[in-house]
Amino acid sequence: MDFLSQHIIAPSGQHLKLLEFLAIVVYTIHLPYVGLVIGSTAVAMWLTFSDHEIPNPRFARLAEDLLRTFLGSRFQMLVLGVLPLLALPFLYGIWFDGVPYAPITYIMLPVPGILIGYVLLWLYRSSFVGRKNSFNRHMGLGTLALMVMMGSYFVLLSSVVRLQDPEKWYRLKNLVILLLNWNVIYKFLFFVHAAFAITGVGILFFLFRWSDRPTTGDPDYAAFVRKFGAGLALAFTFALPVFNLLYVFTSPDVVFDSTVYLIAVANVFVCMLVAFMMLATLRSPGPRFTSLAFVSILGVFILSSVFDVRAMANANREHATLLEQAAEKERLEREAGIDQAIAAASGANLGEETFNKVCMQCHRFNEKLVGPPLAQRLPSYNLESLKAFIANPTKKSPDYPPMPNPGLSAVQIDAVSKYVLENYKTGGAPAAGGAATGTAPAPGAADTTQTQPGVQH
Amino acid sequence: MEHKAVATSAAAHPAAMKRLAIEREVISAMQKPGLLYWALVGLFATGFAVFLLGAWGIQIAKGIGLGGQLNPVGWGIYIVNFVFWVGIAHSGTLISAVLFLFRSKFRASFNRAAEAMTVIAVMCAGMYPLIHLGRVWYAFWLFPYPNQRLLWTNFKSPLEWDVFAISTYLTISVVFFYVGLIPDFAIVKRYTRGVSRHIYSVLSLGWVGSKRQWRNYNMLYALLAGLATPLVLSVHSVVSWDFAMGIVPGWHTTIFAPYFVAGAIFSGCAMVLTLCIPMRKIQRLENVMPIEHFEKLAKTMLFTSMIVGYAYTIEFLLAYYSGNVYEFGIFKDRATGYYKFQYWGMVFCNMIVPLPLFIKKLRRNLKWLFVTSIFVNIGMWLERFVIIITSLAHEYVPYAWGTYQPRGVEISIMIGTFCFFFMMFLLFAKFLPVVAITEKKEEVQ
Amino acid sequence: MDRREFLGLLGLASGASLLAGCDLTRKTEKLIPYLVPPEDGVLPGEATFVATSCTECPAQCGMTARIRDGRPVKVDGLPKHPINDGALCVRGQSSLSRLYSVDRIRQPMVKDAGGNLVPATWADALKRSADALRAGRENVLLSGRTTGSLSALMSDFATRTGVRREPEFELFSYAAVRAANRAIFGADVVPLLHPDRADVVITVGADVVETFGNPVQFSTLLSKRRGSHGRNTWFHVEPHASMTGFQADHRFVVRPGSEAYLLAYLLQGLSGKVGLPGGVAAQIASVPAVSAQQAEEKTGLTTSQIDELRHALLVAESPLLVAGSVSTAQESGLDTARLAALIQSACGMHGKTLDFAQAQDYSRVGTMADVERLMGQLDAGTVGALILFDTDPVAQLPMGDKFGASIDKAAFAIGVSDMLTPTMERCDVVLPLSHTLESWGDAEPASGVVNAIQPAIAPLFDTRSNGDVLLSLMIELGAAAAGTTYQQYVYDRWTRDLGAGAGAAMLKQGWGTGPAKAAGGSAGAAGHTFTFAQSTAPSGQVLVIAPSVRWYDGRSAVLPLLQEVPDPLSAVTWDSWVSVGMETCKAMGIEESSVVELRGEGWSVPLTVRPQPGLAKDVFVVQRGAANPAVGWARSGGEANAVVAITAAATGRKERLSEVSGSLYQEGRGIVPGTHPEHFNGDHSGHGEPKHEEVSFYPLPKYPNYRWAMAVDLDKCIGCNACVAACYVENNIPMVGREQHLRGREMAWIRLEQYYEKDGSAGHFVPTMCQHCDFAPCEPVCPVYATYHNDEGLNAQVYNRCVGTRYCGNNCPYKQRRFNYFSYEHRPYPMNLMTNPDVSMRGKGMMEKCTMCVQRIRKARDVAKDEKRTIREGDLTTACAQACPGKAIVFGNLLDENSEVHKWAHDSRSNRILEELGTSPGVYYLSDNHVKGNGSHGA
Amino acid sequence: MIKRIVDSAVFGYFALMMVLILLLGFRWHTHRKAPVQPIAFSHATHAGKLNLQCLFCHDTADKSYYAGVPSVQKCMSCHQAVKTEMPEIQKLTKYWNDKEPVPWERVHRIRIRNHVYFSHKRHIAAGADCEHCHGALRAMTQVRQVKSMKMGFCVSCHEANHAPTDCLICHM
Repeated sequence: MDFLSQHIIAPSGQHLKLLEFLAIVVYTIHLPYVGLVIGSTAVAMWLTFSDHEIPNPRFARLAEDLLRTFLGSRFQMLVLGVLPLLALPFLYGIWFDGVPYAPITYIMLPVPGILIGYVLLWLYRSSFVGRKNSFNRHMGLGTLALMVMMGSYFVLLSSVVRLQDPEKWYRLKNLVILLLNWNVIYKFLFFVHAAFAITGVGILFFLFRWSDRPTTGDPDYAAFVRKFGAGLALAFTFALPVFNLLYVFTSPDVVFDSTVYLIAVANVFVCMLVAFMMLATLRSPGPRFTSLAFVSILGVFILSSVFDVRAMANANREHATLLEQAAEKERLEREAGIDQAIAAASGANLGEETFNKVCMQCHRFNEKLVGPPLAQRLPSYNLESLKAFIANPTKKSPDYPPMPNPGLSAVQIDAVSKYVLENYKTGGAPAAGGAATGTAPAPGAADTTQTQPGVQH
Repeated sequence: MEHKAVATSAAAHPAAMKRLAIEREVISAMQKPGLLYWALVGLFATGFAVFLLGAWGIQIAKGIGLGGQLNPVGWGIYIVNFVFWVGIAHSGTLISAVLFLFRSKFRASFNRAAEAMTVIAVMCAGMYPLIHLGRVWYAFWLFPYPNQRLLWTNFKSPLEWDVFAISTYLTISVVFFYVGLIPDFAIVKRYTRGVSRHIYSVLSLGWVGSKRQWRNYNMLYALLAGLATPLVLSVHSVVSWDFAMGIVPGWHTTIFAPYFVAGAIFSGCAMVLTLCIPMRKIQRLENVMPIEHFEKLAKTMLFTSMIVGYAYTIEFLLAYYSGNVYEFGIFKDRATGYYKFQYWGMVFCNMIVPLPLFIKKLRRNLKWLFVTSIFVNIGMWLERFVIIITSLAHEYVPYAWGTYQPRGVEISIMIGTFCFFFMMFLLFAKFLPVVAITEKKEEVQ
Repeated sequence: MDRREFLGLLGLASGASLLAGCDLTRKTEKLIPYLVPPEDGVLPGEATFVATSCTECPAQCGMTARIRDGRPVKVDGLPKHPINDGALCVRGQSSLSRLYSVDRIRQPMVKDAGGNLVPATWADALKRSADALRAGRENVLLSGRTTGSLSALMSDFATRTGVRREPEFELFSYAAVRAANRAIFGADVVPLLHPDRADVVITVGADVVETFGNPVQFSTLLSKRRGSHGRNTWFHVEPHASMTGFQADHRFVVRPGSEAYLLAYLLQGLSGKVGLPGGVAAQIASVPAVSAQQAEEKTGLTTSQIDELRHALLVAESPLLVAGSVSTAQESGLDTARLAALIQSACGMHGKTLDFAQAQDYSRVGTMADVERLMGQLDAGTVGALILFDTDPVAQLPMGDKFGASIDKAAFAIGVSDMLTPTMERCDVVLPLSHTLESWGDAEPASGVVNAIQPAIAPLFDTRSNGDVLLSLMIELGAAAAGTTYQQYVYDRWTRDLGAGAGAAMLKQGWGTGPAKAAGGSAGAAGHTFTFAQSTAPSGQVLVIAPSVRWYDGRSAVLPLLQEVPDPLSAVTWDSWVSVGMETCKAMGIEESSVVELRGEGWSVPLTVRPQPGLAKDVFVVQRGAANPAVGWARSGGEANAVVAITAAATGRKERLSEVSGSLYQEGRGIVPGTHPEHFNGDHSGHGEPKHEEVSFYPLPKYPNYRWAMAVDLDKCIGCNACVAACYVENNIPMVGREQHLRGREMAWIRLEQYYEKDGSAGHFVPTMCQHCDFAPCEPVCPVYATYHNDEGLNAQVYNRCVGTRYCGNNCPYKQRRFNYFSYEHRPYPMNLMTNPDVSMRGKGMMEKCTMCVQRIRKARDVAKDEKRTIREGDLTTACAQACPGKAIVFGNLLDENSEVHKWAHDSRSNRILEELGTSPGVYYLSDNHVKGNGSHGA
Repeated sequence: MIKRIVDSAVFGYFALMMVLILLLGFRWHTHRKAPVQPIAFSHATHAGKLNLQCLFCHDTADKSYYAGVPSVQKCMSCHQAVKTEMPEIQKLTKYWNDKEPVPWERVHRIRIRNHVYFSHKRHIAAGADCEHCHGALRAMTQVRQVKSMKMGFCVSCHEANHAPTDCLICHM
């Protein structure tokens, strides 16, 4: 990922917020879809298998509907399944500029796997029709596809989850260490169960509410689908909170603040809503709040992704601040650069500004503040020694605290040293002016510009 | 309905008739438990809760110092009981597994009871290493698991071997016990109604007794028996190494492994007798537990008793012969020192008391057998006490000698385990077929 | 900033640095910074040292206190100090627990109407005392022995306030010895003994390594003539069995009260000597003649023994003979002392092996006669206010209760003390004393040497230093200007006596050389009629009240640490007992822990029996502080009577003694190095090189840089238990108390195993601690690696990894591992301040043991790393080695060829305990020179 | 009837889960949240913006095992003149005038029972970076414990830097 960091300028605070938001959006688009795909494939395979054992037209039909509805078109796969993935590395690449890249490297890893997975899925889907004569190939494809997908997402999710534990990054020497972690495992299990839950709800939503309803005009098939979907959803919605809890339990302490765990609670709450809706659906003769249920189950995904992103941000709070400071610094340096250009051109007063901004906190020319009055000290300095001192201050006299390192850039040090050396004799008249009216062009400025070449040659 | 079916089929053949009789007898032993039974179970249950759990709780809160352990004697009767129970556990596996492989008939009368005893005894034994820990809340450190501390356990330590030996033993004996029960569950199911019927049917794992099932079943059972047999030797050898590996005079000897195994079988047989003789009487199993089988058990006991006796004498000889002042010092102290009563008590119970069993009349006299078995149980407990405590009390440095007496909390916990043991065994006797019905049936020609 | 204030700040900051590193003793949430950082050189978390003086007993050795976080956590001998040269005895080591004792008086107390002491303010207490002192009748001041400025101040007090200063009260007043010295040498002092200069040492009763004179000094000097330096011959003559006796080469047990005969007989042998001072010759002539067989039957010694002694004395180049303690504290005591003095003078020991120039000044100390006189006055009711200044006659005097009654007769009694002793309980006002470590002052251990006393911590309670108490009384009485402090007083005195600017030097060095007293010349004063021939020595059953190495005259028995540390002879810890010889036990049909009733005229005391090998028949020994029978005092010498006739009767009751020894004998095991059967090949020399390693199947341990090891020279070890006490303090070892001792759960990391020969002919004292074996049996059996061997040869114990299986403890052949059966972490205030922050407090259910002071190794490594080098010889030593008065323990890196421990380990006498087990221990023992191979392995 | 039972069961189950998570979250929230200090001292300002070196205030970190909390005097040496108008600084001045030390709340506490010895001096001498263990203090307005400071944390760093991993190095 290093090639990224060359093209990255440190992001500012708002920029980071934006990145977090983008991440959430990506997950919100991507994960539910993947969930549906994986879940439906698995269910379809089970149905097909049972149908193969003891022929059962309903099963076959449902399986077909599932494949048709959920695996959707190549376009869907591309837009919902692949593109968001490619966004991730960029998001995190910027976010984690200048840190050990272990987790982010792993984020890139599964992408090819996932692509292969989609291809396999596509093959699986297209081989559905001819499954009667090539059953094993059909199932084999499905199994392979599922395994590849699951594996890839295990890696992806774990690397994303591991972003929340910066303490361990330098220990992530290989995949095994990455994956052998309770936090990661629970996250993945949570995801899988969520996938089946959304498949369950999805069955209701897409086969009853969505555009072409395959269930219309066949009441007992409809009843079967309703029961099946609701049952599936109910079962897995029940499992969700458990893994949620375990996930929260195993997360590193640094990720927590009030919002994060409230999100986790909200997540459970939404699960509860879904569960009750499914119960209602099971009891009532016809399908009920299918769309509402689907929206809520989406909510589960959204909430969990918000949880992860918040957690990641919490864990790396200081890193973010550092980035902001870096951005700030870059800005300053750019400005400093400009100042210097100006200074070089028209001999403006970088030195004076720096003095007013930094040194005046402790120093005046001829009054005692925290530091000694400059007029009394400076005679013992020449330009070089002063620059050296400012660059690396040491304790000079017992009556004053040691001077902290002001952390100025070389240019600033040079300028400010020249400035004070030239002005302290004149009782700091310009300094007083500077102190009063920041960047008012001081009368002495002209002279300094003339003397400057003199100093150089 | 099944009843009738069985009955009619039985009417056809006399052999089937016999089988049915056996079946009925065992099942009838399981009929609705009376008030007395529940009273007993309740009694033992409370005993377990109060004496074991209560006392242990206090000990954890206050510190292990409530016991009598002191500087030279770090291990009190907790470890004594541990070894004692592991010993008890052994005969279970011996009778069920080894005798099964030897195709010896008489096992069928006892194996169920013995296996149950094994499982329960191992549970009791397993508690003690935890109870005796100074910081039991860190007991999980004894298991090798990957942890953030990047630490591992010390596989050189005999105690670590113990952890594995005991857990393996528990697993195997539980599985063996359960597999043996499957066909019987299927039978019991037929005689029960309502919820319990459901439970039994679930437990029987859909056993229908088809040829295929029987074939697989026998294969599995033989395999398990094969697996369990080496454990009879290995587990107690490992337990004995807890001591033999130490350099404590009185512990550090090579004869410990066989000596302990023999002792284990000895005590195990005794405990089987202690349990089965009353059971036979109370549950009227005279036909399924014929006297001959008890006699055979008695013979085993006699034999092992003599092995143990040999070990006692040879130990002294070795110590004397070695000319090692520490080694002989400890044995002199056992016979004449502070713990001489325990020592001679042990000798009496384990060497003298079983001798009359040479007489056939006594072997066949259940009362006599019962009394003998009780003595042997006590004797074997004393043996462990003598081995562990006296050796530690008189080690190399005379300045550091000390004397140990068990104190309240230890006694109480010991009583607690016995309560637990009897509670579990009572439950077993009522809710599971106490004799392997199917095997009994097989005996019928 | 004034020092007191600075210490205050340190105290305040102590919180800070305690929490800072890793506070293992207290959970806390706050992080308290300094208000003002302390002066340079004081880093939080780094130790500082304050040189001061020990005042636990009158010997007053130089002492240095290690200060961590503003509180002294360890005291040790002041290095290079002319008296004790860096060593400190068991009492000195324990004196820290007096500072932190929970029993200290925390504020002034006054008697209320009901006659019980209740807390009061200083103002109130002082006012009451002042009123009482003004009351008009004659006021009396009775104090313990004082030296230096305090003594001077006390005289000022007496003169300015008109209080009569009684002769000071010490139970061990050396009255007889001093009287003899006054008569023969014209010096009322206890001279410094020089065993290092003597080739023959004869001690008659004087327990020179326990309490007599300055035991630490004696041991230190003695060690110069022990070990590899060759060895002088030491005869010890005593009626009972003392630790000192077992240290001597020849221990002659005489009938009680018969020492005078022996000495007289010896003296006659000397009469032929030429060039005796005239007076002495005359005196010798006046000694009643004692024939050889008279001496024998009186003393009960054999001819050979007496001749051996006599011959040794005759041929000796420079002998040292001294009589004292129990031998002079009896009716014939004065004679004994005088005879001893005569022999000393006759052999010309004065100035050679007896140094009168550097002697302990006891001139102000009175005799028992003075005490009785005072009691008379008190009873007569002539005394107004009685000031009892830091002394405890009621508890110590044989007739204590009578004295107590007399105290009540005084119009008003003012007590000054640090603890509520029986004496204090009878006072009307009790003024609390600060501990020495909280006070300014000085002490004069011997004439010519002055120890500085300076505070190491701000007073824990509302107490004042002894000088300040006197001054505040004077101020209250208007006898001194308000605001005068003892600190100033001491400073001025130093400047006056030791010259200007001496103060600073004193505080830095800890001691200064004052004006030496003139060495008393040989006076050969007027004759003295020896009465020992007439005086009736007690016959039949005899009680000997011996000084205690732990409790001195009983004053230190209040310190829990000195109860926890066992008595070297009997291994008894928390109980009072009477030692009885084996024969006596058989004769009376009593045994260990049976109770006997001791009866004298007018008193009787029941005590539990502890069999003591080597004790003569019908002799019963009680230690001062263990029991205090009303035995009166010896008229002739004026010392509290130590040898009295009694009748002992078995009561048939039994009471278990809390003692930590499993057996008094080796039971044929040859634990004591040099007595092992393997070593009985003619010479009892050991073998420097470890034997088993060549034939070991196991890979030998690899030590890249260090192999920390220890070597103990049993020839130098005097069995005083100082190491044990030092270890307790250094390593925060819990004091578990009597109950746990009875259950055999003492926690000491180092212990002094004592083994006697079955016939009591000899006693061996072996300090043993974890042996840090190369092949430690405890290591492989721990299931969780809580104990393991690190690559510096240390047998490490990781406390918080320990799950408490106790297998390591079982498998340790030396039985050196200690288990925390209960939680001992939390100590009551102020005891918790004594915990050494460098060492963590072990929790419930953990195994612990000697770490060879790993915290000191860590510190040394820290320093070494700063200087980019490895740890050198002399960078560190363990607490036990540092404390040892006999310099018998060395610690260091075995791999370093020129380290002391390497030399000792390869000495010809070097052995290792139970080496035949193949443990290859890291602690080497140099066998005792006078252990003869033959049969000394008991059984 | 059955219906109601089932419903309440379902609700109970989910409610329980929510409560559990709340408790967990709450526990951690209190466990690791940055404590409220008596004076809102900002490391971001001093170490970050002003770029003061750590050792400038924690001056014993390279001399003693104890990093050292700056004395109130040290704070005052600058703040007698700087930013005196700020209320927080006035708090500080008050402490100084009352001659009271500032009762800072501990952030990094090594737990009582773990018997470890940690020397700041040695780690700084070995060139360890303060922020590796204490988190990016330059960015913290309110200090909180970022690293777990568990044994694994120590050991893996020791291994990475070939520092000794003998137990006795830290444990005692």
